[in-house]
Amino acid sequence: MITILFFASFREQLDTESEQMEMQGLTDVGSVISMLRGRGDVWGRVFAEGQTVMVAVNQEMTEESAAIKDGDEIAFFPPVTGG
Amino acid sequence: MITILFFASFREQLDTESEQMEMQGLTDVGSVISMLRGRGDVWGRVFAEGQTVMVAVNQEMTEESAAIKDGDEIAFFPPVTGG
Amino acid sequence: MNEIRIQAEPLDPNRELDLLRADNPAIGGIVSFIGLMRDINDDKRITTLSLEHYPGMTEKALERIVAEANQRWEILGSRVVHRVGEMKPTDVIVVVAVASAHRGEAFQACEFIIDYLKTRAPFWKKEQAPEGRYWVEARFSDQEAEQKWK
Amino acid sequence: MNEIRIQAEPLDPNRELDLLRADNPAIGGIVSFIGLMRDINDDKRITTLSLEHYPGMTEKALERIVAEANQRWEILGSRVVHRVGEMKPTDVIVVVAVASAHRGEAFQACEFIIDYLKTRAPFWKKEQAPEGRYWVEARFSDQEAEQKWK
Repeated sequence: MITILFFASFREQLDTESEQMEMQGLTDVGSVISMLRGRGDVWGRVFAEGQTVMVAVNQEMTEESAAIKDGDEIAFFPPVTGG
Repeated sequence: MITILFFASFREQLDTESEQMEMQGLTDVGSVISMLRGRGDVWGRVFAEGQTVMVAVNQEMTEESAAIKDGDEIAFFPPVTGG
Repeated sequence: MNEIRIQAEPLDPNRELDLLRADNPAIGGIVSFIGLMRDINDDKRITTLSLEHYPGMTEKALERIVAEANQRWEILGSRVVHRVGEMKPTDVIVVVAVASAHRGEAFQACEFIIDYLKTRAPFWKKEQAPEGRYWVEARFSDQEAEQKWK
Repeated sequence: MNEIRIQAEPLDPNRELDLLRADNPAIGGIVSFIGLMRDINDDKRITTLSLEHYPGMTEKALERIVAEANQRWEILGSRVVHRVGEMKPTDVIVVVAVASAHRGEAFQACEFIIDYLKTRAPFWKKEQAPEGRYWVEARFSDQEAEQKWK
């Protein structure tokens, strides 16, 4: 199982704060993004090619190419705007 | 008449806070320094060639070459150490 | 010595500075940045700001930034406190304060921490204006500010 | 909007920051430098610090520095307050605080003002240590700090 989190405008647009799913076929962050994009509709738009999507695995900022493993917490969010 | 002021270690070493004198022959800051140095003793040491002497004329930092005129306030002091 | 805190309660910068100062008589200088909610942004009048964050990751991101500042500069203490939740114009959003023996290092470390916080700590601002509510866009100038430390 | 003050009374940095902040809801950030009396300098334990200044010239020098900072950067307000007379370790010697809409300018202007104050404003420190009383020597590092703004 992996946990996927969405923050800020992503959370609002997708109307989803978090979800859990089996690893089946997912190997890296990029494969998770493809799976989410494949849901179409608003998911397709948020995760469209060329959109700026930031990702953290287990609360560390990382890249699309990062491998994932069972138990990981994967978070997607737009560029940060604190401070 | 010109007014000459001394601050910090200069004031202490010379045991003088201020003095007033006629312009007679004094034309620029350098001539005032030469005159003070000419007094010898501790004056000679404070204003010795090669000593760092800062000078302000009418409360503006300036150089040895600055001209002076009647009524000016000329202050001598060591490098500043505030803040 | 390096305090990092996220809070929903109003943030009092004076208290943070007092605590940092009380720490150590070897402190020669404290440089601080206080980030305030402005009443106008991009020509819109802002009435309320909502700040969302990613609990857990935020603290980790800030700890990493402060640790890097401590590696780069000789620091005697620091405090990074960020507010979340709803706030009003003139409210304090963030305080970054750095103490050192000599001022140059405190200036560098303080600016480094706030520059990195702006691009690497997971906070998001949503503004309420008469025109509606919208998420604040990331600024290119913040990306540039981060680059100068590379 | 640009306060410059010399005072013999204890200096409260919080009050200065509060006053600067209360000025204007367009302020997005305040950068401040608080200079504190250290208990040790060049390995000597300092018990008392006496600060002498040149009344009249000091204010003029600070006004000129702050005016130059206003020319170089977009500033919404500033406060420069320096204490004179006798003080004890951990006492506040100086506060420089600068407000702006965007943080980069406040950082630059604040550091510029304290760097120039250190080399151009007529203040002199005398320290009391168990070994005796002596005038503080000017630091070469302060000359270098000034150079970076040329």
